[in-house]
Amino acid sequence: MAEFLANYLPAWLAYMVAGAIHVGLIINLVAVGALVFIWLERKISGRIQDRLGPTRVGGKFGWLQTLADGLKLLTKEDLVPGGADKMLFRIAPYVSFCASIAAFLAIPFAGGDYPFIVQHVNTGVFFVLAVLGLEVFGVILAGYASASKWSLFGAMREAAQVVSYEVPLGLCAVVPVMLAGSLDLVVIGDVQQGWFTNWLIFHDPATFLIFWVYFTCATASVNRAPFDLAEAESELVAGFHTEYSGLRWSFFFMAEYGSMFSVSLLASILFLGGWNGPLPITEWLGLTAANGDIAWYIGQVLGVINVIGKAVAGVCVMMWIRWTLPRLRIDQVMATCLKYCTPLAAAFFLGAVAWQWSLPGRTFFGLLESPAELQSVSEGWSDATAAATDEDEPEASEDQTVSSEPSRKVAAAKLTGAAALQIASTNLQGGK
Amino acid sequence: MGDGIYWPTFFFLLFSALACGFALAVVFSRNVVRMAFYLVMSLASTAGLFFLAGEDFVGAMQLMIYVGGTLVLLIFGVMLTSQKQFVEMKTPAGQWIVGLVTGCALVALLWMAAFETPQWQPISRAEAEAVAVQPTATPIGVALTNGRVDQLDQPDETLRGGMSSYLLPFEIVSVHLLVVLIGAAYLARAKRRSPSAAAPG
Amino acid sequence: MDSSWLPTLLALAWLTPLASFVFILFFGKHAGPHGRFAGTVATGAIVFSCVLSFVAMFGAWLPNNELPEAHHGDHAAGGDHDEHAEDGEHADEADHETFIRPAASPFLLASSGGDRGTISLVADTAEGEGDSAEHHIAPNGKPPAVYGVFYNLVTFGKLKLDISYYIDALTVTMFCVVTLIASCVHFYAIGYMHDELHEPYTDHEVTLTDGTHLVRKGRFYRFFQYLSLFCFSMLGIVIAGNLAMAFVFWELVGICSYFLIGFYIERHSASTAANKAFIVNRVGDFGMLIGMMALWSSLGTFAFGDTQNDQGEVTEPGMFSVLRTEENHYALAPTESMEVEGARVVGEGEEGESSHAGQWLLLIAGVGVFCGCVGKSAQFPLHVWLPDAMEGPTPVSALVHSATMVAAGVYLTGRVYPIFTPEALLVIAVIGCITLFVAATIAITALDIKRVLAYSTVSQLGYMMLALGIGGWSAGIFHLITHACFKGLLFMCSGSVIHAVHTNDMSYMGGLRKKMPITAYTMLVGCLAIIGAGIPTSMYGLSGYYSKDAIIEQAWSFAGANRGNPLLSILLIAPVIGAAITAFYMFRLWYMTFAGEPRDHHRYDHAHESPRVMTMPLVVLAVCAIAIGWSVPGTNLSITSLLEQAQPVGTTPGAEGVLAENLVVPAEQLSHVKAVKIPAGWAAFSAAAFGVLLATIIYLWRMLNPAEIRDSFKPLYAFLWNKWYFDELYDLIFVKPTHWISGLIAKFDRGIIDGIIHGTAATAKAAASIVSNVGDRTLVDGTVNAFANRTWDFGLMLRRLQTGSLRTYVLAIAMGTWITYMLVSFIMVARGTG
Amino acid sequence: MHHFMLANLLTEPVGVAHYMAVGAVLFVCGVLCMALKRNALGVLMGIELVLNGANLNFIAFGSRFLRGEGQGLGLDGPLMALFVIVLAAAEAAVALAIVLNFYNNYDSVDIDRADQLQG
Repeated sequence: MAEFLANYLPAWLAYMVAGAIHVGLIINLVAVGALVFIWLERKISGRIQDRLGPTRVGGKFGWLQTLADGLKLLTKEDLVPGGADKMLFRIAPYVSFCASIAAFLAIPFAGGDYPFIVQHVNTGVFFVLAVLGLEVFGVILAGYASASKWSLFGAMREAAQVVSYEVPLGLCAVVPVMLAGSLDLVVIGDVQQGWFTNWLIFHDPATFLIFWVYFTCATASVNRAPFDLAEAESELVAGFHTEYSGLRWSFFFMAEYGSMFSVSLLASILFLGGWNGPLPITEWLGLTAANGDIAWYIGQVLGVINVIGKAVAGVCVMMWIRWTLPRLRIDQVMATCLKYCTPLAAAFFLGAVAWQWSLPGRTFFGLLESPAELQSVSEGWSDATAAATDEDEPEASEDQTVSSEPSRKVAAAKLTGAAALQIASTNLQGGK
Repeated sequence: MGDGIYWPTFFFLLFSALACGFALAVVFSRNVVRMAFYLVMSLASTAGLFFLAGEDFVGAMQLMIYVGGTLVLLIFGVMLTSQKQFVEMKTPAGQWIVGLVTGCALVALLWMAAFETPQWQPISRAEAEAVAVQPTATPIGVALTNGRVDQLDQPDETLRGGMSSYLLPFEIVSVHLLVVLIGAAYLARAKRRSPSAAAPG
Repeated sequence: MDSSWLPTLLALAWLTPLASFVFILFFGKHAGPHGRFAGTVATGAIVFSCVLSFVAMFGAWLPNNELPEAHHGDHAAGGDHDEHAEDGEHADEADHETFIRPAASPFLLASSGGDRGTISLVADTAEGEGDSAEHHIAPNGKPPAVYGVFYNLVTFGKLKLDISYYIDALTVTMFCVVTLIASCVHFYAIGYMHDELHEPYTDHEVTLTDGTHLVRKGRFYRFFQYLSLFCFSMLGIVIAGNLAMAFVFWELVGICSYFLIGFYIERHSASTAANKAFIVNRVGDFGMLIGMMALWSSLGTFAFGDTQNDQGEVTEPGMFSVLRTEENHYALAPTESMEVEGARVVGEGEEGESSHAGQWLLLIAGVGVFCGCVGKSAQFPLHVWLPDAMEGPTPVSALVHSATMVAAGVYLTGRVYPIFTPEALLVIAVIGCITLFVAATIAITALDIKRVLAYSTVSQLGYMMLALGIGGWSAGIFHLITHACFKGLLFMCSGSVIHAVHTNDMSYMGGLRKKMPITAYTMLVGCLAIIGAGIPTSMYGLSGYYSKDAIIEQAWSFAGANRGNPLLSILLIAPVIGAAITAFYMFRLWYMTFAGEPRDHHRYDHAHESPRVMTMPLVVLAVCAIAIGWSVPGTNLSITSLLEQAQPVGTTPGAEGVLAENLVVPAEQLSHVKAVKIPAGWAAFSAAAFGVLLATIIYLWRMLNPAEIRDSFKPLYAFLWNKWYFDELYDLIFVKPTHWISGLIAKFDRGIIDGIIHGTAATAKAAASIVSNVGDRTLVDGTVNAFANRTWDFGLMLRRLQTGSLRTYVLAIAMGTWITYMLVSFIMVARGTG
Repeated sequence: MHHFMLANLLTEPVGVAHYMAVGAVLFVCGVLCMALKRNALGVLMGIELVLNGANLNFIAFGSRFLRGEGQGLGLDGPLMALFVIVLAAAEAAVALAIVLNFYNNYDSVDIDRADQLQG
């Protein structure tokens, strides 16, 4: 976008305008998303508990209820406890909120050669996970700075929980990375083009199973019930945000819903095909770059709808779980992570590797041929295998060093195989 | 474009100012929790510098591991120093003066060394803009397991074999980590009093 | 089993005692209570060796080496002469013509000569007894022998030191005899040394300064350890294939005898006897070394046999082949190198004509080697150690004096026989003659039962040497073998007696025949054997009869051959008189011990027959002493035929002296003719009978009182009682002057040299005390202490730097880094490099 | 000093030297933390800062943006930085264990009380 704007504006201004537009969009997304999700949660919890939920404000569905709440929170007094560490107390909500929002910087909403993304980070998965991990920081600071034992307990629980759940979460996220041969979320999303059979969740049994492990860990890492130990209202009043009120309090909530949304987005990109629908409708309709910019744009927007829809579905599932399952004890939470999720994630990771090794180039539980993008990764795998077992040097792949050709992701995907191939053959020929 | 603001430099200044400022805040803060907070900020800014230098992977790694590690530090700080008398431990003023003088001297020395070396001067703007963005995770991953993609066109044949990979250091570091984890758990484990020491009855 | 097995079998028989020795060395002390099983191990080892030796003899040697069909060294053959007297000369000649050398065997060194197989001996048997110039006996070739190298120890240029073997009939026979006697001795020793199993053992013959007897631990196992080593060493000499190896084992035998004679090391007499034996042997060995040097420097080899390659060609000829070449009809002739070397040593033959330098060198070599044999076989003048060696336990005496140590000397003389010139042989004969007479006379007066036997041994060894010296090779070796049996028997009997009465002195014995009959009668057999009892001129007799008569016959033949030199007839007279004396003192011994009335009733009452483990060997050896000289009925297998087969190369025809021109050493065959045999046989018989009769008159019938005889020949008795004053003579000649010179030197040492040294020391001490007080204590110590104190103070100062505070250290590191950088850059700027 | 490189900032790229300057500040701040903080945790934070300063240098040397294509350390820079990060984590674990033990023994995290090794 900055490049586009630079045609009409001075460079510095173009960058600033582009940045402002992006940030505005993201904040809107998170803030509006939070509003929607709070409303949604109220409605869903109401339905689950056999009641209506909010109905008064904003018509029949009460869809303005959250907005009204927001206005109420804005007007509330900003209280700081007397014994608190005032600076940290004030900063803490922003830390959480910034971390939550920053994760959206690297999340693409539509793929292709010109993906819809704020900043294309080629280690996207990693970046998102790392930044999401920062959110806990604000929680802990809040818990400490509040000078309240409820808050401190909540913060401690949060810290222990999040640090532990980072491990299986990372392990789960590595599986799609391994299959796509890239840490780039755009690449990961694009390799799942075509029918829903190409979604990585359906790639093999291990990925199918590890998706559920991922979802569990994601739920835990964003402090959603049944893992909401940090704010367990029956034990700790309200946990880390006991002493907060007004806008600061609402920042925490926006961060939480933002995080929910981002992990769900991540799940949809990593496992559920991202912006690719269950059926290749955009191709059928010809909404590709080949048919002009307008068609391409419509296709991309369809993709955005797709990915957001999947993420919302994921959020809804989280809500469903929250209102269905009772809260775990803290030791049960830790046991779930350390005794079950981590070993399961490791085992499924190994399973996925073994499956890919034995059936390269196959998808949908090995029943179908992989799409072209996945195929190239598989070629890398099989080339490496061949180089390791066979001394015959296949055709030299020097031209495949990274170049500026448009399909960079393919090149990147192939890089693993090419480099491995060349180096392996070098080593095999006596380490010249 | 042209001779306008070169944005990477702008962000470099921003992030380095943040990193240095928070680092100084760490030095001058007396509260251990605040120190930890400033430290995280400083480290995060450093991660930003890493991103600017084109090393996305290391930057993300920095965020992830340091945040995790510092988080634990923070928890310890809170737990161990929650009693008031330990929160603030004053250092004598004389030591402060000596330390600051030494620190300034050292900084001056290091800056001098850095800026006086011709090889470390900046390249021209055109040259910098010509550098292509490359993925960083894959080469590092390959280098850790298989070989060096950045050395594929190494002209010296004899050197190519030696540039095979960082697999062995990687393994050593892995084992080292495991050992450290076990050792730390052993060191920090709760000491149970032996039953014989318990009061009779 | 073909003869390629011989080296293996004999090497095994040879090494088994070594294994036993090593085992006992390491584990003997703990083998059973007080090391009891050490005896079992050692005995088992030697019995195994014995079995192997007999297997080698009957399984490997005899089937591959045909014995001569008939021969002349045997009294059975002599009997044949009588029986076939009617057939006259024809039979005799036929007898000679059928003397066939052993058949060729591909494995034998001596297999190459084609003519040797059919050599017939043509002897002038009619009147040829005295006329040596007329005999036409063809020389014999190399005896069948196996030579080879087990292991090359080291090679210094031409000098090769090998562990090699030279196996002929003599070797195999000696193996059998040595191991057989040694087996008997081992069994016997198990019984005899039983006291040593008592823990602690009280040695009643050693009195400590506080009046008590020595109490020590039993050394049963150690005794058998030495015995095993002894057997190993002796067998090593026998199997040795070169002179150097023989010398090594020669010395090993010496050291073993030292250990065994000094077994009761706490007894003064035993330790001095051991020292004496060792030192006297060294004297002889010195001569032997000279002989070896002479041989090696001139011949360049020590090997007895020829080294062959795979094709059977001789690559390196041995000592014997070099000296007695086939072209020379196996006559002894010095080589050219020997002439050259001899000229260098003797200093003769510069002109080149009529040079006898080689002969002189050969004489030196022969006499030198014989010197070693003199020492080992206790010949005059080195015989003095042997009677003292009686201090060792009796089984040791039996072993040393019968089959091993003293036999080694005779064996070696016999082994290197081909290198002896007639002059050297004359030396041997004279030495032997003196020895046999001197020792026999001393034995008359001895009262110690073992000493009598010891002098008898010396005397008999003199007989052997005499026989070898006068050309009776098979007679001498034959006597060695028969003597081994009956002397072993006699010693063991005496040991049995001593075991019973706990004394060596015959004047405390008497009448023991009733108490210990087995000992008495086996000893009687031994006595009869040693005096050569037999029916004269017949083929019936005990073993000694054959061997001793053969010696006397040869002496007779020798005297006849050298009629021109009447002095040499002493070599005939002395053995005949010696035979009479032998008979006298042997029966004196027997009568004093076993016959008559007991002289000491206390000892007599306690006397008892020895246990079976001691008497069984006696019986076995008694059987041997009777029958060892017989040939196996129905075959021609006998010791003599074996020895005939091993007759050294070129020695059958006799020889004439070169340096002493009228010296003739007659062929041995010539002594078997009737003209020599009959008078010699009768002379020997009558001498022996006279001796026995005299002993019987004096000691059995008591017709003459020994004390009266003693008084009437008092000077002679004293002379004999003091052993011809040999020890005193040596004391006067060697010991006294040595002491006198040593005393002088000691005085010089104490008076002058010590004075100088003490003076120097005192001066140095005075100077040192000055240096010590002034220089050392004040200056040096002061400086050092000052340094130490400053270091200490500096350390205290530095101590303050170590605050133990982490933060200070960090600060110091930072400052240090900065200062270092500054210093370095300052220096670089100052140098103009920065 | 050839020319002061802050002169044309904002229009020209930065070089390795600038990164090293920042790294130097971080490093010295870490050293000062170690030297001046009596709280053991403060010392640990100082160590983290020191390591981070070093890491910054590694990254700078390895970066293609700062020294041009094929000029820097290449992959060695980020790899070293990674190893440093990992080892720093390990070091933090052990150091925290030590601090915990220290706290158990002294009821304090004041490292000035750990001076038994003084001379």
